[in-house]
Amino acid sequence: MKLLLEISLYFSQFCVVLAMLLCMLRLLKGPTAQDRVLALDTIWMCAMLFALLLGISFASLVYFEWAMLIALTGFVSSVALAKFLMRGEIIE
Amino acid sequence: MTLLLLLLLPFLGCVIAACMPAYARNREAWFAAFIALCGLLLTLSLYPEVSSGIVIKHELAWLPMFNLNLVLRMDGLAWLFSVLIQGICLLVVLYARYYMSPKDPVPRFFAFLLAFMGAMQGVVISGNLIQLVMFWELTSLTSFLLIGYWHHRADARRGARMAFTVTSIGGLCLLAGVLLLGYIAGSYDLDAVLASADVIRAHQAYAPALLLIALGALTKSAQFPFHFWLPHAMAAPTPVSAYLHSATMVKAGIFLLMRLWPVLAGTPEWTWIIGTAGVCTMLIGAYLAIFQHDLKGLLAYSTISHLGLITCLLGIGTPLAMVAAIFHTLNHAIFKASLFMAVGIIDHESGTRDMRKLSGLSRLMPYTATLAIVASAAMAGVPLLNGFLSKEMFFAEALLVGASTNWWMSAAAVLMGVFGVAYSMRFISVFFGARATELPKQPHEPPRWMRFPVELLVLCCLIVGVAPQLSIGVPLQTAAASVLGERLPDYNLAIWHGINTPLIMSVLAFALGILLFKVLKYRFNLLQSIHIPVLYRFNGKQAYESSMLILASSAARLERLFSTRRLQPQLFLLVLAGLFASALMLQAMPDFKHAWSVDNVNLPFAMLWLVGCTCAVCAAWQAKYHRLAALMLVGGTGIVTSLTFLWLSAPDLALTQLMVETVTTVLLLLGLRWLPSRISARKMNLVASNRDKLRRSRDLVIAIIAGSVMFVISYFVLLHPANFTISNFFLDNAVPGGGGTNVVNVLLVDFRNFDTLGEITVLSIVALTVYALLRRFRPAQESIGIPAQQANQVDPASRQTPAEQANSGYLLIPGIYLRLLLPVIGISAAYFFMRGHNLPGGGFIAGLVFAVGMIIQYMLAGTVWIESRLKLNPHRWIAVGIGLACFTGLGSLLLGYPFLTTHTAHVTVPLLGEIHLPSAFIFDLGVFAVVVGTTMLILIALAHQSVRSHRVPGAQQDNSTAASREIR
Amino acid sequence: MMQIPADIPAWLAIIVALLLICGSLITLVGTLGLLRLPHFYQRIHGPAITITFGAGCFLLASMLYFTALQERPVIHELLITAFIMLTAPVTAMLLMRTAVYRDLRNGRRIADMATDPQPVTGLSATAGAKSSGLMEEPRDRNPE
Amino acid sequence: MELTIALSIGVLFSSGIWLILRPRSFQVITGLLLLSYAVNLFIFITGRLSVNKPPLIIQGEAVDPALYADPLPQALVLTAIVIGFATTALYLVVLLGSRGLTGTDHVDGKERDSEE
Amino acid sequence: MMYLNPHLMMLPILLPLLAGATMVFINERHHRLKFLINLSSTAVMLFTAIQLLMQAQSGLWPADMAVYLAANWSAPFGIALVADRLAAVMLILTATLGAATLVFSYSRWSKTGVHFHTLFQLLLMGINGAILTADLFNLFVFFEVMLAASYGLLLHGYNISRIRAGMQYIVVNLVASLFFLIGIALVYAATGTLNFADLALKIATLDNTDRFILQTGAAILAVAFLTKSAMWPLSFWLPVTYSAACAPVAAMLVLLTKIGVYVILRLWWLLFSDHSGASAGFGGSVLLCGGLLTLAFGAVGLLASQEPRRIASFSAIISSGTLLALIGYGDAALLSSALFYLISSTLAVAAFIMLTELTDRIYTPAASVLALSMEAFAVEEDPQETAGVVVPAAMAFLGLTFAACALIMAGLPPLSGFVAKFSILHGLLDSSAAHAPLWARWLILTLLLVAGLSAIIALMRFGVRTFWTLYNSVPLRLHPTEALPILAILLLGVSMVFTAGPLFSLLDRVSTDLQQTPAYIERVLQHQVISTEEVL
Amino acid sequence: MTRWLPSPLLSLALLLLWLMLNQTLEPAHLLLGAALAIAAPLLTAPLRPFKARIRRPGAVLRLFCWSFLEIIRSCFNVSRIILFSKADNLNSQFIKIPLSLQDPTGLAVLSCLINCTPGTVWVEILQDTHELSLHVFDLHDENWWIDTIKHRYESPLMTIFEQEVP
Ligand code: NA
Ligand code: NA
Repeated sequence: MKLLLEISLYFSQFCVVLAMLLCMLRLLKGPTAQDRVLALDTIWMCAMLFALLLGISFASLVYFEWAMLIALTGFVSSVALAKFLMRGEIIE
Repeated sequence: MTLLLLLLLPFLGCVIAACMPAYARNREAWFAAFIALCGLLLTLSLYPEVSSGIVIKHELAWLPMFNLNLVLRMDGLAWLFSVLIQGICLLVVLYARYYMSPKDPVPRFFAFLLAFMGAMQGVVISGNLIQLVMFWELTSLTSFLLIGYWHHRADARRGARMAFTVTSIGGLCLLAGVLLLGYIAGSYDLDAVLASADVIRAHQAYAPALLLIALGALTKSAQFPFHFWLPHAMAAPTPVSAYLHSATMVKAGIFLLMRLWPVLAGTPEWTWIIGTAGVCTMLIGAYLAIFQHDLKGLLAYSTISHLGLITCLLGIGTPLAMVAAIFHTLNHAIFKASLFMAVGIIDHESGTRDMRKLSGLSRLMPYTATLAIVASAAMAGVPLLNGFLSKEMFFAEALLVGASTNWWMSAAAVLMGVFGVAYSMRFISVFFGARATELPKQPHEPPRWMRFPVELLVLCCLIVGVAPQLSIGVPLQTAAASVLGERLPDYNLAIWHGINTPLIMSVLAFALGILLFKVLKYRFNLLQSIHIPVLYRFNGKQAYESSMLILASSAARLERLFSTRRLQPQLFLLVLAGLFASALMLQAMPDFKHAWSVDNVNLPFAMLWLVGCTCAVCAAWQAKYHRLAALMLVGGTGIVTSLTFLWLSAPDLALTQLMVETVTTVLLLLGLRWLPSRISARKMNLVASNRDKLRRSRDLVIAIIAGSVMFVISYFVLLHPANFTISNFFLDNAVPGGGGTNVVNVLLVDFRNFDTLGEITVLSIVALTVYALLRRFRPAQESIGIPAQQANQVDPASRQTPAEQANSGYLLIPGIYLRLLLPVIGISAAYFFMRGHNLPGGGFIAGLVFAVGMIIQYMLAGTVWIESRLKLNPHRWIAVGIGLACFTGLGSLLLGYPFLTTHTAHVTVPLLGEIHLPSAFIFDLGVFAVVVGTTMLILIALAHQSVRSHRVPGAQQDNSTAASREIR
Repeated sequence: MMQIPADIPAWLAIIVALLLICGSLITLVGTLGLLRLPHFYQRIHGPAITITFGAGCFLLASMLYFTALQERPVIHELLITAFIMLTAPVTAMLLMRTAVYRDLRNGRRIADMATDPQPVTGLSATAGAKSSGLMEEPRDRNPE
Repeated sequence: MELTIALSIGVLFSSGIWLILRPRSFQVITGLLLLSYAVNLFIFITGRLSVNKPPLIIQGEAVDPALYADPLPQALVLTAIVIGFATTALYLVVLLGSRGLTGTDHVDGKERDSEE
Repeated sequence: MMYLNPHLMMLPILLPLLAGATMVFINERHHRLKFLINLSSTAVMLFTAIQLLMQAQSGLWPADMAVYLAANWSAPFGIALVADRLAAVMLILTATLGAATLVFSYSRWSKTGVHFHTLFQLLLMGINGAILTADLFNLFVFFEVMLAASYGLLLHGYNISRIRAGMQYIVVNLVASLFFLIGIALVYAATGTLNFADLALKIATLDNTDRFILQTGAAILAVAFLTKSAMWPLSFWLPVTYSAACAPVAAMLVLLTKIGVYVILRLWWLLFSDHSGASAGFGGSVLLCGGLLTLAFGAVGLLASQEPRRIASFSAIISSGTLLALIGYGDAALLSSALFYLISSTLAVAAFIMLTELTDRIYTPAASVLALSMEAFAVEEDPQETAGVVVPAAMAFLGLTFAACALIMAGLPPLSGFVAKFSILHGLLDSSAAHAPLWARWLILTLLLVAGLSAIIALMRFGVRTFWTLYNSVPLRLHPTEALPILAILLLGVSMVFTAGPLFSLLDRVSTDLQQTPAYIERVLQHQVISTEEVL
Repeated sequence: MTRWLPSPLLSLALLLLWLMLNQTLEPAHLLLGAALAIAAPLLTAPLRPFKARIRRPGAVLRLFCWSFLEIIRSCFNVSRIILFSKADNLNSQFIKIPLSLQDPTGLAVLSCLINCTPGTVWVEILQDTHELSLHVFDLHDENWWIDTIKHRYESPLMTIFEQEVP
């Protein structure tokens, strides 16, 4: 059973990192700036998921806060980027 | 003691003189004369001792570790020079009283003159070679000031600069030479050096030392080829010339050669260097003197010539030549001083020194004319005058050297005599002939006391010329004895030695000299000719300026070649230096064979870094034209880095990096608003030049090498197992000593809290600097207007204020979330703060989280609305934070512990149980406050620029253009 | 590399494994959508499943796993859910609006709006008038 | 992991060095950001790599250093991150000021004749 | 002598920090109050530094040095600070120069922007910390404090040239700081410690691999320090920066360069002394050659300099080069001379920079061009005017102080510059046991003399053009607070001549201290923390 | 009461947040959490101009349950489309839905639900007409969407956040 969980964790890690890789490709390709913002935002989300996976892998709660902090403040840079694109400045 | 007084008196006088009122000509003069007189009397008072052969010494401890004490030492030679220095100074001061215009601000003049006298005095009574060099340089400096006294005149400035440049180069050489001499002799003390004469001459460093000292002496004494500065020094007021070029400045070099004569002379090197320089100088000087039109110029070249003569005598190296040299030094001082003063009188009274204009002056100023003629006769070496005697001695010595093979020495001596007679004739010719009519002033006799010094000096010429033994015999002998010691030869200072070869040479010189003058005058129109035959090409003035200019410009070229004012090459060099430093690592390459195995690779981790690295590389590629894309790509690398920290057991780092990522993104976006867009080279149809391509490929190569080096070092370090580190201590003591289980946090707030204190200081400094800078920020012209996005009417928000957008516009709905988020983030910040000591978190992270929460509010509703409702005052946060951290640290002082020692208070509260309150907690609170304060201050200060620039009246007009620049 | 307790109950392992595999596959699909879909307006829907379903699966897995492991209710993962619910909509909303107005400002016709005679926003009439032809992917070369 | 992280540090360093040698101030600031990542990671790895060994002491047990990652480099990196952030902010503002006053975003504050 | 409070050592770091923080609260309107706080803090700093020196001299301290364990953790675990004679001398120099530049800034610069006083105090804090600390990473932190404050101060009085210079200065220093960090990391990787004494102890026993890692780290650290101390070819930021900064700040920047030299001096003598086994003398030849190249570069640059600030810059480069060459030369007997030179040249260049601010008021670019061309073509003016020109007192003062600065900078007698140069030359000739080759001795000697010559030429050219050629029609205004600090510094330069004897014996002790590596190690590592029993 | 506890619901949520963060029910944390939960809304009140009133907790629960199912369903729909549909067959559309809900908080919850449902993204509310502009990933029937939004989401929200149901 341990093995099953390990394999599934490894598979999940692989998938999530692969997802990040795909996002990165979108980040590179663009073509519009909003695409890039979206891609970056998704990379952050994937990173959050990855932290959760790490937590399960190591059976440790230490990784949780990091994921939580992304959930709480990860959107700030995306919103800032979006606002910059929309309004030309982020704090008016 | 007398010696010290003798030395200090002039400097004291200098200070007092400088403080006198600007036009107190009389008071100044009398005061300076008083000082000089005191000096003279002091010197004379030492005569009994000195004449009995005693060397008076006075020693003051200064730098015993370098064998360097101040030694004042008066012997016969020094005494003779002292008398000259003080005596002629007295006369010059007297003369200057009349010479200087009432409009001249004389305090400066007399102060400099006295200082110069002091320096000169210092040179002659120095009993230590280093000390001698010090005074030597001081004479250069003070003479520079004296020559440049009329500094509003270009020629005075140039003369001063030339003199100073040449003599200070010589001074540096002298310093080097003296150091060598001291090195050989083991002491700089003059007596010690003189005592080890044989050792010195035998030493291998003798030749360089001699050369260096000779350079010093020859430059100072204006010897060929360094003679060119002296004529230009004539731009000084005449009293200065009279003083500097008769008895003092130029004689310093002579003095030095005499002083070191026992040590350095007597070798072929000495004869060659000194003798050759002397011969050349005396001939060239005398030759050039003939063709001068300026009276002072003539005297200047004649001075050069006579100095050459003395140098030549010293170069000959026989004891008798030494006596002759001393004697001629004295004689030259006397007649040359009087001649300069006479010329000064002529200049002063007639308004010109140009011999082409002056003639027949003897009828207008007969008395002065007589004096001048007598003095110039002394200069020419007419019998019964002092010049004759020393010249005869010179001829005799020249014969001695040139007796058998080196006949050229005798020939040179005669030739010099010929020229000397010729220029003396030329000099006195101004007194004869028709009365000049077109003079600036009508010449007449000068005031009685202005003439007095000349009279006195001419009288001396006569007395010495007529009764040499009686008048000067003993002092001369004392002086010579102090140099020569036991080698003092027998000599006879008689006027008449019978008809011998020197006399014949003299007669020959006279005859030929007069002939030469006549020929030149009547055949070659000497009196009006502009060009100097043969040597006319050499223009010292232009040569000096040109060489200075070439020196400066070639230095500038060199400097440009070996430096840069641009940043990129500097960074390139810096990286290169780093690479060179890292190259050391290559000596210790471990074998990487086992290291390349694949089981070392964790696939998700590798893929993660594939993302991170690709983002980094693409950011590097995009940063020029696609700043926003680059910024986002860097963000990709950042999140990967943060995740790596998390993965590799550094949760605190991961959290901090994460928050810093967010804040940095916001920061850069705030900045990007003020960076106008770049139009790519392709769009502008620009093609990169080959040079650019070359540079890019060079940079690329360097970057790749640097990266590879970094890779190798990193891998090396990783494969090399760590030995014992101090970290085990931290792990062991974190709980018992630091009271926290999060060792990283305990390190930050306890073990190494001093670092943290410095770190928050850096943060504060940066924030304050940013604030200060942004107060005076002027944005780029293109970005002053409101952004194109806001100017475009398509968006209904363009007609709303930020507050309207947030409270009723498109941000209304997001705003509901974002506003709800503020207390949530606040609670989270508190959470991260509270747990920091035991679990990942702490003041830094909490501060950043809180700041991000605030930033969201600013982004939502704009600065104006937020600040109308909440005054955050980040300055206070910063100051309070630093204060908290400091006072926590100071608290431990009260308990007797070192600064920043942490303590834990254990409080038992009824309901809650035992609560641990470590003082590190308050310290961390300070950190929190500083982080919040700095982050907010930086971001808000940047954000405020938008508000400020919108107030700019011209901004609205710019809308049309702004709209046309709308982004694609 | 991993530190799973050896005595982990089978039911837990199976449920957690299933949730993880499901979540990670959904995550992958979401990002695949982000990469593959042709237009921004479609691409924005891809990550949505990652954020909602992918994250949901992972969080549930985590909750179950730790609750079982620590033998106490571990539910703080709910916080992440709450925060995501609070923040993800903001990102989506603002990004969408950004995209729409950037396209409108650039006079670009939005293909999806073509069937709709009314412009999306009240003020986009000008944009609609200008619009003609097919929507093309703008080359976003110079976004700042 | 060692190989990966070492390679990554190399790549980040390369990118950063390339960027700081560029003439545009924004390129330089990007380069500085990348360089800080590289350097922070480098400091971090001097404590060598360890997975799931965060330096959080488990109380009540004897401290076995082998169970914990080296905390000192972590503390150093934390300081370095914060200082790096501060200096980035400062440089950004100077960059903006330079762009405003000199009218160019060239790092020298003036365009060169043949420039990229 | 009274027993001194052991916490006195913290005062030079804490006091400026607190003063700086306090002044953040005070509005810029109360400029005079801020100035007073700043000045009193600096004065107390000076007093403390003197006290520290007297303590070190008194023999009350074991091994004549005081060790302070911040946060009460013993070395090498906590951060140790060490005050010995060298540190005390540097602290005195810092406080003196700080006080002088502060007073100088009173009439103009401290009022022009915001937070000048805070940044100034924090700059002093950074310098003092860098001087006192005995921990490598703490040194980095204090360097950053110092540099961050210097960035702020350099940009004080925001104008185009300052911002250009700031770009250069900041980027170069940021990159150098990154090298600093890499170096620290490597040193830690090799030795597992950061404390100077512990490093010196471990270095002798390192195995070969660790030794190479350590030496690489040290070399990379050296790149950072040498950038800060302006060794050629890492020194090009210096003229640009010195030319742009406002005078009081530029004067402090001169000191900053010397802090780089100080760190090299201390670390090099500690880590690579004869006690460090196979690493002994590591990198000495690089320092020597670099120093010589710097010296030559400085001399050339000085000859090429027309503007006063560039003259000051290249003088500073020359003095850095001299010091680096002397450190690399490796003769301990020369250290006292080097330190004397350091003090003398720092003071003189700083005074000269302040002076340039005043001469700028009489020195107009147009007039200087005219003077230049007149010189170049040896134009003959009609020299009929034979009366002198009255020099106003202010001008006379400037001329006099300029002359004094020039004498010290060029190493001409009778001021301290000559004593310094003489002692170096003497030491070079005298040095017998030096590791360095013979050519180095003669090359340093020659280059020193050549550098002196180029200083003479450049300074004379500048002086003549400034004081003898041009007059402003408006009378020159000279604020007493501008004149006094310059005068005070120069009087120090004068008094250094008279007190050269005692000063050299002090500096000899300093150089002896530097060679006592085992004593240093023992003193630092054996220093006990304060235990609870002791306090109770 | 209102002075010290202006928004009790928020305070309660914050207390809950605190306890969940710390994963504890210790009295010390309860006390500290309560203090923070009271302080935070007070301190941030100036920046939160809108106050929400929730009237029908039962309706809230129902709404969320329904949305949850809708989210799951949409999730699989979107996945299926991404994986198996050709992009050309997609009918991505902007649609407009007239809204009667006025309360900002209600609208916010609506936007949350819509955005959390894969396949739909909220664009904005057109101010002139108070219409919701919505982007649908794969539109089959516009009216179905209008109907669903109006009835399934809007009306429960109006009962929760607004006084009278139209
Ligand atoms: Na922490
Ligand atoms: Na959605």
